[in-house]
Amino acid sequence: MTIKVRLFARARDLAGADCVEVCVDAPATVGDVRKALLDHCPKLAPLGPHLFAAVNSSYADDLDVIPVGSEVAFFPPVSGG
Amino acid sequence: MTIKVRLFARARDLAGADCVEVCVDAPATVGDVRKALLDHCPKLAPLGPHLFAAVNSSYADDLDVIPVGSEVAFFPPVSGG
Amino acid sequence: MVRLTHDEIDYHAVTEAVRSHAAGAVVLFLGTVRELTAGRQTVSLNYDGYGVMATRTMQQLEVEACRRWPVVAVAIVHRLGHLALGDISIAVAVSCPHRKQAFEAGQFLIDELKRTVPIWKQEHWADGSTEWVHPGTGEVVAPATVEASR
Amino acid sequence: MVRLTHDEIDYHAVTEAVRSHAAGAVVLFLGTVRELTAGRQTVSLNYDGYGVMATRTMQQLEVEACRRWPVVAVAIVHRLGHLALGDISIAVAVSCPHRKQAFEAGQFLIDELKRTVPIWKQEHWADGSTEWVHPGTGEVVAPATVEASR
Repeated sequence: MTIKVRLFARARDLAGADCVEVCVDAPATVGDVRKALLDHCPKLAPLGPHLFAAVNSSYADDLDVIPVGSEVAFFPPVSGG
Repeated sequence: MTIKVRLFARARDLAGADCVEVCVDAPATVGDVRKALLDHCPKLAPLGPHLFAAVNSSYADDLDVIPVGSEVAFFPPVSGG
Repeated sequence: MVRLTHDEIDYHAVTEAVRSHAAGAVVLFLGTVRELTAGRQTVSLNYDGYGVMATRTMQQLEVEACRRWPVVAVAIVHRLGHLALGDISIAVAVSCPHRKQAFEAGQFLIDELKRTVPIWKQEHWADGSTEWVHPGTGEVVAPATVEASR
Repeated sequence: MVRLTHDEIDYHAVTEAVRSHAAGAVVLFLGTVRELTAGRQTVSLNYDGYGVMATRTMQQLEVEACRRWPVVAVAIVHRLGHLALGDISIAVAVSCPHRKQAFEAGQFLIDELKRTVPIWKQEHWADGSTEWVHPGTGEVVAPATVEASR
């Protein structure tokens, strides 16, 4: 299945896009999408292990399965405030 | 010598005055003035041991000697803020 | 900057007084007149102060805070006189480079102010009685109005 | 009440939103754009946020603060976009019956917000470079402008 991945901050800058599409076998975990994302955007490699994942606006682990129709995002450590 | 003693809050209410004059032998300590004050205003007795003293706008102990011309004040525990 | 006032406290001005390009954190504390204390209902408060000593003591607290933390600026305004429910009795603002410092300095200033600055609060309870608040004197209820009428 | 905005933060409104007769203490925290960080000079900042998740995460923090302390009200506004020196990036206001609770709840909210809410700061340094701040990534200097020109 195709999953749209939203990117933020330096991850977006490195990828050159705020959203990329990756293909993974269903059912896919967050880890599957992370691997597909890094294959698709090799420039994200320096941030790879530091990227947090969110599924439907909640932090998610690499083992979490992504429900169909979810919004998926990857982003580097936060620095708001 | 005669010393003017400023009173505040419930001490002022009990004494019925915001300032009283007491007579003490010079050189007088804060303790001397406290004793003279309580003799002069028996109604202050319930607050007596709880009254703080200040000489020239600084907290003072009963053993402190009061310089001539000082401003002396007695008041109950504070509750500002 | 420390100040006593009988007017409403403009906490926006108090806060602006400490803002700076050198500070990344501003903490403002407001004390406001609360309606309920241990189940009793307040209708208003009266604050009395020993003006010259209160100002001097607040200035000493400002100096001490600046000695303990990398404070950029401090502003403290305490109101005296009659206050209605919800009114602001005190505003303490402090700015520091970082937030932990600002929280610590702000809490120090209000804690020490309540412990040492010669200002007194008189409760006006809903039952019509009044009572000076003098912690530790053991006079849990000390209705000055009753006293005065004896 | 939590909110993201691209406009200047009206911290007076944020503070008024938490004032109450039930509260004796209000703590307001402001994060402001500081000029110097470890000796480097900032000329401006840019904040990016994952809006829907940031709002949701801030709402969860409000709920958690209300669970841990007797909070009367919480108001949080975070600014996004371009900020000049001295501008307010965040305002957190909390009211409680007593001051210790308000300080603790306020510090919890800003500490957790900085740890978990998906918002990112980009430094615009005086030397013309820009740098996303991503703690722990080991990219001490990550000039996106240089990257983009390769």
